[in-house]
Amino acid sequence: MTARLLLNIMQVLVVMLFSPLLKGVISRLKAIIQSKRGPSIWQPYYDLYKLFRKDEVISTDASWIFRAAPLVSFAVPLLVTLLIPVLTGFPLTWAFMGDMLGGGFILSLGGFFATLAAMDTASPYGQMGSSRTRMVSFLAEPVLMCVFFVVSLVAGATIPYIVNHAWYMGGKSVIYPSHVLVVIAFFMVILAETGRIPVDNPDGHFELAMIDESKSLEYSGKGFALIKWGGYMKLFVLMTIFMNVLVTPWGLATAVTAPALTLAVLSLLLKMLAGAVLIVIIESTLAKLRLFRVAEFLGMAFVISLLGLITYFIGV
Amino acid sequence: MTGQTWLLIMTAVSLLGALLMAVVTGGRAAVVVSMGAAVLASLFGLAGAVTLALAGSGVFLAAAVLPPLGTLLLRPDGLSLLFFVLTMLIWLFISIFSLDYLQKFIPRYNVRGFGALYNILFLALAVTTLAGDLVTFLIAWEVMTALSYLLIVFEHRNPETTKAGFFMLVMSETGSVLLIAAFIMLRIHTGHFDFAGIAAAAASLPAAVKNAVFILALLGFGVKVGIVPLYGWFPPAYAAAPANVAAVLSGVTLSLGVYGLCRVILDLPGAAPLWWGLVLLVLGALTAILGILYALMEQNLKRMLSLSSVENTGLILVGLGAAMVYRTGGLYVLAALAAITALYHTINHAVYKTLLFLGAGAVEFATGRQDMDGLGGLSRTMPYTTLFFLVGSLSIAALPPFNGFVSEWLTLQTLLLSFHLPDVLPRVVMAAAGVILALTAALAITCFVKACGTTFLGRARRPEAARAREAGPCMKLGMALPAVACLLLGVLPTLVIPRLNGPASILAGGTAAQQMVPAVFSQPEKFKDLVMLGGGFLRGILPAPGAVVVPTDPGFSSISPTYLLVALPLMLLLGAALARIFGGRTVQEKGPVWAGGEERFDPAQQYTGTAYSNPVLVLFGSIYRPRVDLVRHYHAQNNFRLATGYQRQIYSPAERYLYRPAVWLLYKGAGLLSWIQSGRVNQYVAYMLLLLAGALIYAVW
Amino acid sequence: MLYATALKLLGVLGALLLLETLFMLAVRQMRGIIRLYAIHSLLLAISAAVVGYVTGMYHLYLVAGLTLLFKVLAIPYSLERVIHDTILEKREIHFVFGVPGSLLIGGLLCLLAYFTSIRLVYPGDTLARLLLSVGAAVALLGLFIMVGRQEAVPQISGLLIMENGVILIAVVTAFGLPLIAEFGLFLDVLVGALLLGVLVMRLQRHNETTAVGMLRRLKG
Amino acid sequence: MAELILLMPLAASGISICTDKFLAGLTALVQALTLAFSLVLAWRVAQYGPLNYGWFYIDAVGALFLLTVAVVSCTAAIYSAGYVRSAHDGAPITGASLRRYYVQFNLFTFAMLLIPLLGNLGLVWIALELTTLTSVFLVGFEYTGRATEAAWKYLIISFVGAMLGLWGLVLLYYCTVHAPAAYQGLEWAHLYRLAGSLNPQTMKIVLLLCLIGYGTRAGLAPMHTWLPDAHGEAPSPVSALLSGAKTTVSFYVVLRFYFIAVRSLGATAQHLMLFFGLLSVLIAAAFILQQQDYKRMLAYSTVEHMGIAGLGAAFGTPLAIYGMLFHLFNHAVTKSNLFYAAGNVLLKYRTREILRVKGLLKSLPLTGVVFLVAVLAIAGLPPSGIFVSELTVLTAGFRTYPGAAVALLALLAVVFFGLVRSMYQMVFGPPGGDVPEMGISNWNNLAMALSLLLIILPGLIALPLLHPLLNAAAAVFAGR
Repeated sequence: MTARLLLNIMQVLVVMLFSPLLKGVISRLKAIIQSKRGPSIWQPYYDLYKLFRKDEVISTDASWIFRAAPLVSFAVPLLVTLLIPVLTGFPLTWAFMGDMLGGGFILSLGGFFATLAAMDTASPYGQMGSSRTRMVSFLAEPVLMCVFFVVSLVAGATIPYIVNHAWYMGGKSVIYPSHVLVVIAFFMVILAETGRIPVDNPDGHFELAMIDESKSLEYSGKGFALIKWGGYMKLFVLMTIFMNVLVTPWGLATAVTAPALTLAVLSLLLKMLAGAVLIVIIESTLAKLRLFRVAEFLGMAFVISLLGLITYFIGV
Repeated sequence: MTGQTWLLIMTAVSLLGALLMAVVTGGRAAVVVSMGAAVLASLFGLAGAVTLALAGSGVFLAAAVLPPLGTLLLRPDGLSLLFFVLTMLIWLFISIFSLDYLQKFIPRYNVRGFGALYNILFLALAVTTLAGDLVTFLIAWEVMTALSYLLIVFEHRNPETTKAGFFMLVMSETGSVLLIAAFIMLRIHTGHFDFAGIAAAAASLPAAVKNAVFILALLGFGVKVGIVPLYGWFPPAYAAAPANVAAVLSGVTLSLGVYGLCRVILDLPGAAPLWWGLVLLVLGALTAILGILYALMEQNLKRMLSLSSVENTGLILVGLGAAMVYRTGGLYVLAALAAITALYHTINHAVYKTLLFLGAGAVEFATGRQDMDGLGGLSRTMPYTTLFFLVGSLSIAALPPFNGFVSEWLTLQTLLLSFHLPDVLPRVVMAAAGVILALTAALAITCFVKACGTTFLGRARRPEAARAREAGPCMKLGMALPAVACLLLGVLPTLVIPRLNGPASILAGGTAAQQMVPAVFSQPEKFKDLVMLGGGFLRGILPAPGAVVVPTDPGFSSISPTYLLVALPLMLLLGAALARIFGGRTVQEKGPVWAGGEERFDPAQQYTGTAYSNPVLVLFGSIYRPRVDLVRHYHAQNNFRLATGYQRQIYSPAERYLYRPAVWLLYKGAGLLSWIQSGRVNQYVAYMLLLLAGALIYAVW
Repeated sequence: MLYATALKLLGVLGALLLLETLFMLAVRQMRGIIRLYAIHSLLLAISAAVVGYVTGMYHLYLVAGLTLLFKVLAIPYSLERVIHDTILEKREIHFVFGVPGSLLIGGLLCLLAYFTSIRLVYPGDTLARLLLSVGAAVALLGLFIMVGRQEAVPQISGLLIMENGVILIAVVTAFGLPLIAEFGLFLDVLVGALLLGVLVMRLQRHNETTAVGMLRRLKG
Repeated sequence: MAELILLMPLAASGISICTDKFLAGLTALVQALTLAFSLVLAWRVAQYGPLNYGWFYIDAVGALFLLTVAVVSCTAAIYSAGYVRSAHDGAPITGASLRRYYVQFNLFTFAMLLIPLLGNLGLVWIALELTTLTSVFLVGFEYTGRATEAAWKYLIISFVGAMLGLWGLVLLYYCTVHAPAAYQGLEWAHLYRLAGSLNPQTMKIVLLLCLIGYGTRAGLAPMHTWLPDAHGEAPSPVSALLSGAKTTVSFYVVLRFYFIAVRSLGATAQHLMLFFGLLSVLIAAAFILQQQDYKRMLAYSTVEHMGIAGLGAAFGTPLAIYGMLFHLFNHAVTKSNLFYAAGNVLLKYRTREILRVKGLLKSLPLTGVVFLVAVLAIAGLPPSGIFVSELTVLTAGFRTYPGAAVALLALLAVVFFGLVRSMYQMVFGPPGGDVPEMGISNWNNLAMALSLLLIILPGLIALPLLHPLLNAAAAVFAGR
């Protein structure tokens, strides 16, 4: 039991530590593809450190919600980390606290506070960003539900560990047509939820065109650092679920031994690298969509996931 | 003391509270006496319910003879008592709140009348839940409708209010007419009005009668709970009613509508054909999505909240529909799971919607406004109200660790478990319902972010909002209690679900609490899957069988809000600690927000609620189909055009395609007959001649 | 012999009654209508007396006497007294159906009365066979007068004619009502006619017209 | 006892000719005593069975209707005491007018009390005529063109009805003459006993004539045409009497004939009644919906309730008959109360237009509350006797004639819509500045309060005398 508890903590630490790295790698890769040199892959760590040491300026209109939101944004991905297989193929202590559906609700909690806090400063840009973020979120939700349906049908569970286990052991279902479709849809949702191109440009700095970033426009110092870190972790966690649960359920530790765990960390990093490459390719080849075209993008995702569901029902 | 005694005292206190209104002078005294009586009565009622529940279900309370309809019975079973307790609880919250809230009416309206009606309404509600036969239920139901009508139109000097009340009354009565038809059909074909007799004879009901009863009862109760084409009275009536009455409507009478549905279409007729459940599922999903979509378009707090009640009705209906489908399929455990889910959600909705309406009432009390676009910035002047409203919003948005999360998660799990069903059709329907509910949940978050954000955050848009003062102590207490209840219901589902097991078994024909709340702590070997997941963690510290909720199969899914409540603060602390460790001590400064280059930030620069929900309008425009009118303003004297503008109006499809044509048809039809009374005496005599001639011919034919 | 003659007489009286009723459909003068009613009642009284003679029901003589007293004398007299001369001098110009139309409909009503009444007659009931349909026809025609006439006085007379028809039915089928009922009936008609007369005066005073068919303030 | 009940209003009427002092109080007292005696009589009937002596024949049905009439007469007399004090735009009625009012008032109640006491249908016919003759100038009491027009229509149409009723009566007698049974006469109890042996073809026409003829007085459509006019134009206490008592006793007479016919004709009779009942409710619903005048609206509601009673009679089961009789009682009490409230409104606002009356709750609090409660009650909301009796009738109807019962239910919803729509516009809102200052006499309020009790109580508890009587009466008509 103690070992598992420690492993759980270790998973949390892995997510905390490596999530800025994922962001750094993506930025660097993107720069390379665009024939630039780009910042160091450690740049996000420097940013965070710098921000943590800065003083904060807060809008006179802001209330405690504004100050609480960064903490929530930071805590929520970590909470989800407790539920998913990051390193181990066997369940860890806190895994019973929520399944994928519950995890979805928990992530929503972060979104709720982030969007609410954006309205707290009275700045219209924050409020605008909040409204747009909500739009992306509610469009993504039915897709997620479809995904959960297919996963629960194919794997017979919605608990990430058990899903992972089912596919790892069975091996068969990864190549189910419905599964493939659902994987694509889920990936599109990840892009939308984490504010990547083609839904949103994470590197853009034009207020009127921003969706996700404009929520945190009014933040500075520690709060901003926590929000940024939370954002990195959210991407990392979602990618972990994507990789470890849905696409590549292999390479996780099956025993509590140091080599197995090291191997698991390495394989995770490898998977993340693959994910980063995928994201970078998409971000470099596609353009950002107009705001209301996002609905079409997510609509496409929905149709794909629905197709997955239908293919399952008709038994292909 | 026995339960009967407690309930007698409750009745006496409540009646006294009503009767004293005839004697007391002065508004303040009237408020204190009547609401004090209501508080006491609900406490006595709670005591009575607890005593009765401990004594076991099927208690006989009282009977009266009302010829020729037969005996009127008060004989609650587990389901009745559950709703009785819920009523008492909500009543307690609202009455405490009203002690302060009603003060606002004192100089202008007759609060003594309010006090009297309020206390009698309480009795009607109590009798509705405790009734043991259809006539008692119907009488109490109708009295409840009439009294809630009178309370809705309490501010009767406003024509809008009385019009809204009329709308409500007519729709409710139309529903009651359908109910009467359903009840009479049950009576005729079973020979009984009492629940026990009907349930016993239900097996012999012809299928056609059962179907008719189902449809009639669904539509009849549908008016009260607001299923999709019948919710039309919700927005105007809730907006017109005083906030505490709106809370009663949403927290209590809507719940009693759910009770009626449970009773008449799940309990009494027994086995149901598959399509009943499917109808409920489809209707529920539609109700949920349309309800929240229309809620998003509202800028008036109370109208928005009422439409969000429609959404929640949809969720409850989906739960009930799932229970029905599972029951028909013989999956009694799953049916019980679905029934527990629906009941749980009913309770949750009652609690958080009460909280939200009371919050809206506090805002109205402080600012006199209900429109979000005129409010803002209340978080600084009304911090407690803001906190409570936020709790309510988190609950209704189904976010952990509050109560909405548990029941909504359970609802979706119930739908996910549809793979146990052998048929494809119900599985497809349930999957579709699940997808729609997911969208609904996300839209609900949007809706309440908007409501909280525009009302309480940012900067005050109108002077009234800037001048607001925090609510009084009773109002605060009245909101704090349901807020605490939201949290408790959210983090201790393992204590709630076993209580719902009995009532749910009445609806589902099976039980599920055993599976849903496994006793991991006491029998870990029996729940290996769960223990493998870590379910036995922190054994013995938490006061629950296992503090884990499992929709029947621990290998499929589980949640534990109780543990989440432990883990969430840990993570928050972790974040705070990291910030402190890495950053050391830093300073927080206050600064004005950037005004876009202007010298001073004008509150009108902020986003309004309308703007906030505009993406929804754009995306779902084909559903809203807003009508855009060109409005030209002219100078009164010389026809000089002052301004041209666009006015966008959204009519609900129910209003456009159902109510208006219905009323038009009614008047058209009546107009067609108006020649009958033309005023000509010759014509009148001619009727008699023609009738006579006809009679003669008919008689000798 | 005498019985057969009496029956023949009754047949003639019935025919006369019908004829006069039809005639009243076309009369325009108010005073003329009232006088025609008196004659109508006289014929009824004679019929009642003859029926009394034929059947040996002697209280029908009383009916005849009461008819004579009330309907031939009292009602026409008091109506003429109660209703002002200005009203009685009037002529009714506009009928609802016009004279030919009224007569046509009247004829149809007579046919209807005949075909329906004849089925009600018990076999062997010669009297009823002879006069039941006449009574019904008179009642129907009386009602039709009320439908077709817009002035107050013709409407009253239509009502009274109708009542005569019903009395005739009573006489031939039931040989009159119990005495007390009979008495009450006659008083009722008398008082009713008087009240109607008073109302006509009031109509003239408050509404400046006695064309009751045109009064249309109360509708809907 | 029966003589005493009849003598007192007659005597009061006689006194009214001579003096105009204390008339209001005297009449109220006399009517209260009449009510008391009626209660005693009804109790005796309920206890020991029908009374039969002289011209009187009082069974449970008669006692029930006697009680109904006496109750309404009593409250109307109390209300009149207030009404005559401020009838004409605040000025009291005095002198000859007052005498005339009370002479007719007492005579009218006498005639109505007479009907349920008599056993001979011929005499009943005369008594029914008497009610019309004594009330016609009460209808035209206001001395206006409209009132006279209403009185004219009332009298003419009632007379036509009376003639048709007489025709039916005569043919009924003709029937008995030729029936095998050795009875000739119009005693109801005998006729009812031997109804089975009467010639069905003749009985069919008798029934139709009686339905049309007596139905005219009872306000069944399409012979109801006089009713809105008379109820609308009469002084309010008289409207209450007309609507609460006169239509009720007239319906009682219809019932006497109808149940003879049912024994002879069976389902045919029920179908005919069904036709008139449903037509009444339908037409009333249509006119209630588009009514501009609140007194006329109440009058149409009377037509509707007579239709409901007709449907109850048509449904024909013992339960339906019970419900129908109960409904007639409830309707009488409720409708008379509504006319009292409407009378107060008329006294205060001096208009009968619904749209010009606003804010009753503010300007006349008690009247406003009573009007609100009574309209909701008459529209069928509990706790009220109307609710119970309507539910009873419907329950019976769903068994025997489901189609008609469903139609009735739908029309009830329409009526509810119409009534409440007018009610809320009158009761709520700001009263407006031009309402004259005008107090309402305590007599008026007393009458309203008394009958309000009778509206609500039967919906909550089983009333002691009423329900045994209803049971016995239903047993009489159900033929057991």
